[in-house]
Amino acid sequence: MKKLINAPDNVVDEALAGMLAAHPDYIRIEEPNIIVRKDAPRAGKVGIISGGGSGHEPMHGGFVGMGMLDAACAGAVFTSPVPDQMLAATKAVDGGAGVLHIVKNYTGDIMNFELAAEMARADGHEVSAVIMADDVAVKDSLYTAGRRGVGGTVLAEKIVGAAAEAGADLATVTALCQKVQDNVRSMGMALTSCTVPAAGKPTFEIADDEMEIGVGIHGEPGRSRMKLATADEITEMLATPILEDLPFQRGDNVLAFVNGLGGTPLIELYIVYNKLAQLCAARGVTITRNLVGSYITSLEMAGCSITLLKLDDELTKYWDAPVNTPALRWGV
Amino acid sequence: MKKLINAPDNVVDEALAGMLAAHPDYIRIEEPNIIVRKDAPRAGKVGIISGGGSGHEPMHGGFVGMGMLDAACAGAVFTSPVPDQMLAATKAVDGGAGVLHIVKNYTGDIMNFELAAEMARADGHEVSAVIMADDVAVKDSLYTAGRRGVGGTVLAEKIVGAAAEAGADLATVTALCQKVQDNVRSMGMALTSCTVPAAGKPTFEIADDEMEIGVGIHGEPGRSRMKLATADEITEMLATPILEDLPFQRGDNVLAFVNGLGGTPLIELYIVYNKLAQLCAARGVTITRNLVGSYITSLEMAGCSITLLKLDDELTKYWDAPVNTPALRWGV
Amino acid sequence: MTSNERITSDDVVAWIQGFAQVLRENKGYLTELDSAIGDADHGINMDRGFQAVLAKLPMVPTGDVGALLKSVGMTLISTVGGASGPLYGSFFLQLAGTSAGKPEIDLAEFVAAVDNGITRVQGLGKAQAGDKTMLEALLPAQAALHQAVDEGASPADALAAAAAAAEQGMLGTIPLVARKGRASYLGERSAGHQDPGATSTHLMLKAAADAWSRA
Amino acid sequence: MTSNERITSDDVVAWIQGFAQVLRENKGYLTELDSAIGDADHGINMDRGFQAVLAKLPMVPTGDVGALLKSVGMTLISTVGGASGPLYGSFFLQLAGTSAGKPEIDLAEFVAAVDNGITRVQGLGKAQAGDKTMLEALLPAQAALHQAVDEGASPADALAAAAAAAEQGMLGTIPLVARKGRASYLGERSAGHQDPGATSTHLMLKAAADAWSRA
Ligand SMILES: Nc1ncnc2c1ncn2[C@@H]1O[C@H](COP(=O)(O)OP(=O)(O)O)[C@@H](O)[C@H]1O
Ligand SMILES: Nc1ncnc2c1ncn2[C@@H]1O[C@H](COP(=O)(O)OP(=O)(O)O)[C@@H](O)[C@H]1O
Ligand SMILES: [Mg+2]
Ligand SMILES: [Mg+2]
Ligand SMILES: [Mg+2]
Ligand SMILES: [Mg+2]
Repeated sequence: MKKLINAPDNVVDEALAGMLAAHPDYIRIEEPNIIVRKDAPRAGKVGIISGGGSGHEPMHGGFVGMGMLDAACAGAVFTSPVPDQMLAATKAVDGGAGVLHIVKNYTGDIMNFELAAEMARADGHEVSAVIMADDVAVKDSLYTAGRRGVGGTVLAEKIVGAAAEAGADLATVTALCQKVQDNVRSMGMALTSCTVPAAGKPTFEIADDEMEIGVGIHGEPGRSRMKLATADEITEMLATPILEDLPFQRGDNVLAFVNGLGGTPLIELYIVYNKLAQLCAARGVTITRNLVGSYITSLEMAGCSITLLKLDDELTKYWDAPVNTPALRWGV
Repeated sequence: MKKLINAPDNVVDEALAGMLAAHPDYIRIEEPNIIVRKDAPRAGKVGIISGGGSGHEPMHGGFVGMGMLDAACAGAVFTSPVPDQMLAATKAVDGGAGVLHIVKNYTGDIMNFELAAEMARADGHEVSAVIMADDVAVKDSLYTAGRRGVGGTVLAEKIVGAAAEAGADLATVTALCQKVQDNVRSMGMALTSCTVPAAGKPTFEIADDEMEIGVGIHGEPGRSRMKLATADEITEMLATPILEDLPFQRGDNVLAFVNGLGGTPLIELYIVYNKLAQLCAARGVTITRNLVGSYITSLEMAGCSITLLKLDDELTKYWDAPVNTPALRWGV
Repeated sequence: MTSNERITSDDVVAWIQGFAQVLRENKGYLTELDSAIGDADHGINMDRGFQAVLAKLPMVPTGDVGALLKSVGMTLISTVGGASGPLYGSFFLQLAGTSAGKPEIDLAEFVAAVDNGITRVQGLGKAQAGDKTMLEALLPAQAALHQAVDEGASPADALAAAAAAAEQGMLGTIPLVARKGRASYLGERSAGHQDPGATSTHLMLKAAADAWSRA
Repeated sequence: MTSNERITSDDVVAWIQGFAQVLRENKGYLTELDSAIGDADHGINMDRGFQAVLAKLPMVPTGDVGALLKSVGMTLISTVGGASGPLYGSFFLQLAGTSAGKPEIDLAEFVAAVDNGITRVQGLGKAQAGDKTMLEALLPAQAALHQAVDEGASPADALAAAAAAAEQGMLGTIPLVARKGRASYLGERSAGHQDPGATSTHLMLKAAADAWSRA
């Protein structure tokens, strides 16, 4: 295991300490491992919180700030946070207008957020939750855990955060978050595995000439193990299921998000984006907004994910709205 | 070689096409592979151009925009651009106030920029050049090629770009760039090698329990090959030579820049930053500004670099000034 | 132990300490199982949780079975995270259920509490038999426990039977296709692997059998 | 060829084509040498440049040695980049020097042009003998060429002698510690490796010797 770490058990705590040292103007850190917007709670503003296992940086902690999250709960690496964290975060950010929990659809996250919401409501907080489940690599079904929450979560946090900043009430931001979920689809692929520090060895074995299509952000195996292909072929393997799932149709405006999984450099992401733009154009789908970079990662995994969000004026307006966080910043 | 690419020979062209597709509001691309600020030339503004081999993204192309670079010349991977590019870039951005060439200290870059400057002057352009050479891993000497230009270049481009935006003349921005060079020091380390696409195999072999201290951004071997150490030990191995070289002294205010080399995720960079902040504090050196992320990379190399810039009011003012580029954005 | 023997708070402590010990030893094994069809952290999660449980033990009022089990449940919920945290945590909270303040309980009371624990696990996780989860181990164990009670077995023998049944259920997860939890993302590809949670559940019951037979 | 034979534009074309061919074949080898003490691109750079040179050849006026060599130099400067681009490019521009418009030149003229080329390489790169650069191959070759002229050797024999001298110089770079170019960053660690640029320079001279001996 080759990582810039000290001890596997200290990775999350030290990374949070480093985040605080680097961004004291944006955030404060409270026990147990929650990253809170410096000026939270803001009276009358709906609080937006999210969280999940660590190892996906900058998500979620890097998105805490003006126009995005009020707090993020950092679990152990790849393990959902515990209810105490979401409860503490909810209390820390409730400005009297209630709190929205943005939850990625993983059994652990769902159950821990649910327990936290129960406790928070018992303490008199108004809490709503939206489950993000945008990974088309997973066949959806009522009888299974359903799709994983992946790249769409980043877009939801930005858009919902902007609405809350603008003064929307809890019901409105909750509906808006659901609207993002209903209009966003993603899929990822891996060239290499990631290594959970505490595990000490790669989560999965993969040959030098193989890739994993449909991989999850925790290194969960995906749809299929294949021989390595070109960037154009890979982009098509990811984009086609995404485009056909919603489906995205001729005339649609979309936000295209090409994401690196942690070990893939920007130069490769631009090559993927180049092909994605061609594929969308060929289908008459217009990319009116885009994001290219590593925003939801899987430790040091090499690979990428593609996320498409169907835009309308409302979603576009909130995407464009000012955001000022350690990882996303514009309009300020 | 595991990369998201199509053909080694197309990497740079396709990445530039992707950059243009993603950022048409910031840049335009002109032959031969130069990234030009959308609204260049700006009458009366000193033009700031840089360039170098590709494979260091977002540097330099991602820094083209308001408050930073007017143009960037993208060479083949790890190979300095050719004079035709710097000549074309100089012509494209000269608003009548002259053009500054920010050159990283590599024999090839120096000679190609020099030839370009000769040609540009012959065409009547006023051109000055500053050589960035901030890598303390290289022992400096009159009889050698001298130190490599690394992380300090990113800071110089931001600061000088802000001064030019504010209307400073060529002599002033040139002196300012030299001032940054005189006050900045860097050093990097690698956990893994990078692979030049056209070469097809790793630039250097390194065992699973080894690291390279003092590595160059082209995978040039560094000061020493050592057994893998902890993040804290590594941070100290990089920070100490940097702090003692300038030297940075008790009472100094510094900008601390922890940079990822392409294959290292943000969570690890924050762990390094955490230790760096402690080391600076212990020496009475105050970090008043910081930057944490992957801004000057070496393809997919895993590792990091640390850069410290001694700040005064002038440098701080220009660092804080608005910047609006694909890779660095604030104050707008 | 004989059929009319009771389960004392010391028995419960011995069980918890034994289980924590077994989890330490099987941390890598459980994580490896999880890396095949999950995200390689089950052993890490369970070990983290039970180390925290051990740390809390000294602070728990002695001679109170309910307080003991409640502390275990609360600690797991607060320290494990993931899917197993709420599931194991709530399971132990239910075990604590009716035994608050009691220095000891009999097997029937224990089994009734286990019933509540399993009901809670199903309520939280919405999983059913055949979904390839810890329930594959819990449900057969539940049946074995009821049979043991009917037959008037001792707590030690009852738990030995439950552990044996859980082990069969655990092995039975191998051919199953997961429909709940992370493993469900694999669809067909989840078949051929043993479920980590069912495995830790078997270890939990075996730890009780071992601890109580020594008593 | 004999001492009074001349170097025609066809000879130069044969040389350039031969060198391009050799670079193709040695692309990997030169890049490997560069990966040991540089940045693993020398073979790639030189090959890219000379493929561009070949592409331009048809557009060059025939029967004009100067135009030919100037086109080579310009093309290298415009396509190679790195350290070798300006160095090889300027070297060929200097070779073109006095032969503009000439259908052929004699060995003395050629050697005088080589002198100018080497002077330019030194001017641009500020390197000296012993710095472990292409000059380690160029300087001995230069001496050999002058001796050949004095002895009235034919161009083919002169270049064969120059190539042999360059090869010795190339091998002589192995123990040297680099003081210029990327390799200089290695300090002591650059010793024990053969300099890529000196190697390509030897190949360049050998290509001329081979081409002209066939004439
Ligand atoms: N819905 C569920 N109902 C019951 N048990 C479940 C459910 N989902 C997962 N599990 C159990 O949890 C185990 C995984 O636990 P763990 O790896 O610690 O959590 P996570 O999957 O969040 O990483 C699985 O092996 C399975 O036995
Ligand atoms: N200052 C210099 N003077 C002469 N030759 C040099 C100088 N610097 C480098 N070289 C030659 O250039 C070669 C490297 O060329 P190349 O790898 O193509 O360029 P780069 O080093 O920019 O990647 C070295 O092996 C050396 O022979
Ligand atoms: Mg987990
Ligand atoms: Mg190079
Ligand atoms: Mg797991
Ligand atoms: Mg080189």
